[in-house]
Amino acid sequence: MIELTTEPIDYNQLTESVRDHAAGAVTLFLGTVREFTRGVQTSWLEYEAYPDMARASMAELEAEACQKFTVTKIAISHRTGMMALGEISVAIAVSSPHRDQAFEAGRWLIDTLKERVPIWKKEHFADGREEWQHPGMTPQTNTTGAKL
Amino acid sequence: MIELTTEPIDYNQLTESVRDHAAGAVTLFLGTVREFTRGVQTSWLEYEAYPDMARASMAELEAEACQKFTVTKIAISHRTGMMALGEISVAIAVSSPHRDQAFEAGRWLIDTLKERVPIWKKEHFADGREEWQHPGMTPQTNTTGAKL
Amino acid sequence: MNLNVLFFAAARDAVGADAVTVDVPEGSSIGELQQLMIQRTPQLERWSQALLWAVNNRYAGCDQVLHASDVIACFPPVSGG
Amino acid sequence: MNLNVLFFAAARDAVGADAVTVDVPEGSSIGELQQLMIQRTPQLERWSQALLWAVNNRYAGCDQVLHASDVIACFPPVSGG
Repeated sequence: MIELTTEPIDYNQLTESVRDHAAGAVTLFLGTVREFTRGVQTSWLEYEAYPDMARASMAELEAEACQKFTVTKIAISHRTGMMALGEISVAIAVSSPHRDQAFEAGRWLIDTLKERVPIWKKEHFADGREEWQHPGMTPQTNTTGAKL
Repeated sequence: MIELTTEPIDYNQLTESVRDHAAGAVTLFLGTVREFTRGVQTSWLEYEAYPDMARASMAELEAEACQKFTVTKIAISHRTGMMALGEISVAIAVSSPHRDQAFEAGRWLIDTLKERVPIWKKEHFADGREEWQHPGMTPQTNTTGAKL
Repeated sequence: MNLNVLFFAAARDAVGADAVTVDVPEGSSIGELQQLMIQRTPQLERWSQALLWAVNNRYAGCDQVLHASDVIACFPPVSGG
Repeated sequence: MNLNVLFFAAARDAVGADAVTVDVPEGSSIGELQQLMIQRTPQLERWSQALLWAVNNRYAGCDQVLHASDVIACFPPVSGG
């Protein structure tokens, strides 16, 4: 199950959707809005997606994980829009006959989602600054590119 | 939070109990009753605990995980009694600033719980047999010890 | 041929539009389109090493040849999750 | 001294009781208690290599010396989770 939504993520429903008599293990991962990153205080986050490609890309991740790992069911939901501290931006549920594969697949899915799925996070800091997050581009670079 | 219960586990409440503004990641692990193990069909499971020691032992795991890993909050619930296929026998929720530690701590907690916490599982098979599960003692040994 | 190019996140902010239409010669590649876009929008220069391109919802390399019907998107490194 | 010993899971099935009281000399160890229990309940012999012991809610080794007030438990390898 793949979902891209502007509503709060119902991780309970997501988890229920992967439960299965064939599975002895379920893992759920939640990404939540953290208040402090390297000592800098965040007020809220904004996530933007390229919706069509994000959905296609998440569906590819699901298919690829089913090839790489022994999993029973997978469900992925990513939220976009503004999120307050503590809110859930992403949820990934995996069921598997055995726990090793449920953990490995869950870990691989969130790692690979963060590398591939076209979604971007903008930090709104407590000091009023706002900044798109772009892995591999240092905050230094981000700041000097102020015309952006 | 440590819980040993005969009631169905409310993993939603468990997960909510570890959510925190300091955390960017939450992992939840559920152990569920699987229908087939090495081709043998299970009808239902029975879990028995040594309750006082099981609670003390789970509290020790929680404390030890807080030393070994960078975690924000931990919650562990284990159910005892009879469980039908698909039901949840154990749930472990961990929050952490970063996902790496949330996954590592969750994995360590379930692995170590299975090694240390005095709880035993009895399989009730579809063919009518029943059998205590004891890691390290082969099913062969279990079966020949029929006077037990 | 006319191509419609979608922009996201900081790349959209740089271009100042969600999408632009550009006229490129038949048989142009992503690499050539990127050069053209940077000429038109010098603020994109800063992203030149990092800009990602997608064609029809899949990542595309510099030498992918474009067609008029392609859905093309341009964006900075992703940071979802 | 009299010790009360709790049994769980297959060990309880072997002994046929949740708990038994045994009379052991002062200063007896877990190892000595186990020998005595196996004499009384030969079905426990089968578990002799695998039996686990706990004293006051913590795992105890063979040479741990016992006191009359100790809460003692005996059980097979655990299989929760």
